[in-house]
Amino acid sequence: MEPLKGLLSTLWKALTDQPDPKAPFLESIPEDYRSLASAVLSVAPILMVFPLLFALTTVLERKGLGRIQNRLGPNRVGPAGFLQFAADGLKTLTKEDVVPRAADRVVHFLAPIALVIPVLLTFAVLPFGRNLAPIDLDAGLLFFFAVSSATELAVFMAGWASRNKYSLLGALRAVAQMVSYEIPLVLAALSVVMITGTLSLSAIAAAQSPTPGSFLAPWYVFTPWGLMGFLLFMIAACAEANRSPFDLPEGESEIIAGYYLEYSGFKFALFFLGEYLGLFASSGLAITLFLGGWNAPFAFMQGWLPSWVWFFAKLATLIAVFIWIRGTLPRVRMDQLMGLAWKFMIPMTLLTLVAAGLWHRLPSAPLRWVACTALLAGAFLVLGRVLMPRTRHGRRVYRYAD
Amino acid sequence: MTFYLALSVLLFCVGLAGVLARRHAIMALIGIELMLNAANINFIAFWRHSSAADDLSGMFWMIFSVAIAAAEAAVGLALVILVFRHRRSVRLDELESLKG
Amino acid sequence: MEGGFIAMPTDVILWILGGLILISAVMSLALRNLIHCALFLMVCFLGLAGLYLHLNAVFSGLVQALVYVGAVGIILIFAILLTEGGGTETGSHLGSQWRTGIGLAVLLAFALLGAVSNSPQTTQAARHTEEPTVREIGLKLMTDYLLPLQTIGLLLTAAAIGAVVLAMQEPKPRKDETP
Amino acid sequence: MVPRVILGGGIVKGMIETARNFVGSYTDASRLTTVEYPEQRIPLHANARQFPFLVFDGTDPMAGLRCVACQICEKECPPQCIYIIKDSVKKPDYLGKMQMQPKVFDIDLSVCMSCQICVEVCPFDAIKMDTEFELSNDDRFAGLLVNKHQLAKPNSHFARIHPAEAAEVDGRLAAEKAKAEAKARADAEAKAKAAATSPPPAGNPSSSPPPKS
Repeated sequence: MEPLKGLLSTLWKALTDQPDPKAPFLESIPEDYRSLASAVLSVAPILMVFPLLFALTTVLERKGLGRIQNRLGPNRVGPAGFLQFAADGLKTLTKEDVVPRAADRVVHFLAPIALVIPVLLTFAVLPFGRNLAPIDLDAGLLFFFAVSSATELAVFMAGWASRNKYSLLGALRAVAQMVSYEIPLVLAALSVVMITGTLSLSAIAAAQSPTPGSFLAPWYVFTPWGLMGFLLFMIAACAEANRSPFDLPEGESEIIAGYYLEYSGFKFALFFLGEYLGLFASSGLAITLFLGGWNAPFAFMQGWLPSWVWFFAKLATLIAVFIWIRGTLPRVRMDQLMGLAWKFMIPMTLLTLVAAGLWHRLPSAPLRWVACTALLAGAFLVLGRVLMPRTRHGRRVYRYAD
Repeated sequence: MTFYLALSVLLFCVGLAGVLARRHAIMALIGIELMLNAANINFIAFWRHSSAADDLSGMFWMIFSVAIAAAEAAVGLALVILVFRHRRSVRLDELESLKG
Repeated sequence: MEGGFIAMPTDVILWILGGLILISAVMSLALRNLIHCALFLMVCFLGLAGLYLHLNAVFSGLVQALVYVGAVGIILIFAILLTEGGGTETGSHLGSQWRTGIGLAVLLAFALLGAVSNSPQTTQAARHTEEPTVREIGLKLMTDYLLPLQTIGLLLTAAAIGAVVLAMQEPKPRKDETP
Repeated sequence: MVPRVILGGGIVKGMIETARNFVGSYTDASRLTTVEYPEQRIPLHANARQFPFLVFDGTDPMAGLRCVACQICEKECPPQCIYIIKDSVKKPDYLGKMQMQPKVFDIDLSVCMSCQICVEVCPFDAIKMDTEFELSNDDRFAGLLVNKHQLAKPNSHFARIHPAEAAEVDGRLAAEKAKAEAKARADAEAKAKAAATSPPPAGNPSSSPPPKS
């Protein structure tokens, strides 16, 4: 009875932003099991909340894409189609697991696991609420990037072990894309690190808390370098998660499904899960770095809702934006993808770093606003000009047909 | 401390054996990476057991060594690819001519 | 990080990590399939990262994971695929003098192990049981170690450019230049 | 709006367009281009065609079958999915003439390519194309071989799915029948007249003119 009471108290404390929410439950159980229980308390909510969010996202994404294309979207299973994810889950669970005869069985089996585990680990350092960071690591940001870099290896394992040329091509594309976009991703995040002077994600989120008396919260997205960094970070995160318009590792038209072509049943579901969880983790990191983490947008709203509600509201918004982008943009070509990463994203992120440095050094508010805005807008215009002629199409002329 | 040093020695010798025994150039590079990592274990172990209180030099040596290993891997693998392009082979014992 | 989540004795974790590192290192050099070798090398690097984390060198462990698994491993795999096609090597995968090589390595191992077991250094107790904060590391890196840091930066830039130049496709002779 | 010179201007334009679609699909039902299929159906085109069926007149499918087992369709069918065996028993057609009838008339659904050539070549308007498109079956051998009992459908069905064509065919057949009846009547009348004017008809051998030897 005592542990249950402690658990309820822990839950209540976690949901109402009180400090050290784990304490009541940990005090109610024997000393020897406390570290284990603490770990379970950190991991279990992540394992419950994010797969559920994934399930809901798949349904909402399909409904949203349908609406964008003037269709209704899924509407058969459950009320308004919202139980579609349960049907999909049951289907993937009960499907036959086919492994190609030529495949490298062990690596083929390990690849989906090697994808999902690092992605789940990245959630360990994200602060979901005021006192809700599973591990408050001093080098949290570094941990995030170190762990997420392991997913590239999993993608390669999947593509190579399938012994299918389309899988291998998809895997090589995916790895090249992820390596290329990891640089702007890290550089965009670095600008925030430069300003806050810490790698701890909790400290970064706390640094964006509104000061009493001010109106707007000091989110970094409200500064010129922060806005540019946020946009670049989101583009890079989109490419890291292999989402449209950067989903050419799985381009159906030329390589069928990319690296998970030879996966079926539950392993395919794991890949799908890993991809979406990666998207959530990147979005969560973007929220923490640029969108003020669990802080309310305006100072007077700060106490209105528990902090985690703000976090998940922002997360839902970002996911909606990703779905919106997916419904809008066509897939880019491989050369366009690489050109964007190396010719545009990396110079822009480096300039964002310079702008963040200027922002930090320049004393007066109007001066640094003007200087940073001028620098970034000018760079954007110039780089855009340099890139644009490639994408400018003239009137199409048909020489032989009428 | 003995544990780390022994681990480092064994790792170094595994890497050395790989460099000396394998025919493939990339495997030789893998062996060299292992030897570098054996050195890194030593850096960290000695840092942890060093007497100065705020001395972080072991850690810095390790970080610099990682950076150098990354540079070495990049250049070394580029060389391997270049050799493969010229000779269609990366067997170390088949690369015996000094002329390109 | 201290002692892991489960109250397991530190020694057991160390032995597990050490075994993992050594076995995967041996496997990464003994297997015939180059991709398997590279994957085992990644396991070895991850084991080393775990070891560093266990030794309270969190920053080093994360750098190890980021650089080795995220960067070196990927280049290695690309290089393997660009050269041998990632398949199993044909013919013997061992060089002609492999016995000599392995014998030398074993001899060296014995010599070094003997030296280690007789060393007076090893009796020192661990002093740095607290992990240094990233802030400390950064400050030191930017003050005392500024010159090495910049040298490393220069080296990395040179290596990156050099690798690109080396691996760049040679320009095909233009049509009007061919005789 | 956003000038094209700025990188990303086209993306913003596209995003606005899709947002308009998204909102519009909730507010304006006429934007929705699809229907909820099993419950709602879009009426088929008049010349839609899926799979042939055999037309019969009257109420008894087998008795009213127009097919005379001439096997033209069997010969003309490009993928050769029609299989006909003639029956030894004849039956009267719509004109009352005795005609052959098929003992077996099978069409292999899995082979048929909906080309409508059987319909074009049939001189008796006996085979027509159906618009039924839910043809899936859980038995891939027997279930896909359709026999004449399954193929036989009343003329009213034909009139319902292809009204214009059915009216034309019905009109033609009715005209033929009327012509045939008129001819029969005329023949009968002529015969009757001949019978009236000439000596009593056959049946009375004694009164017939003596055969020439």
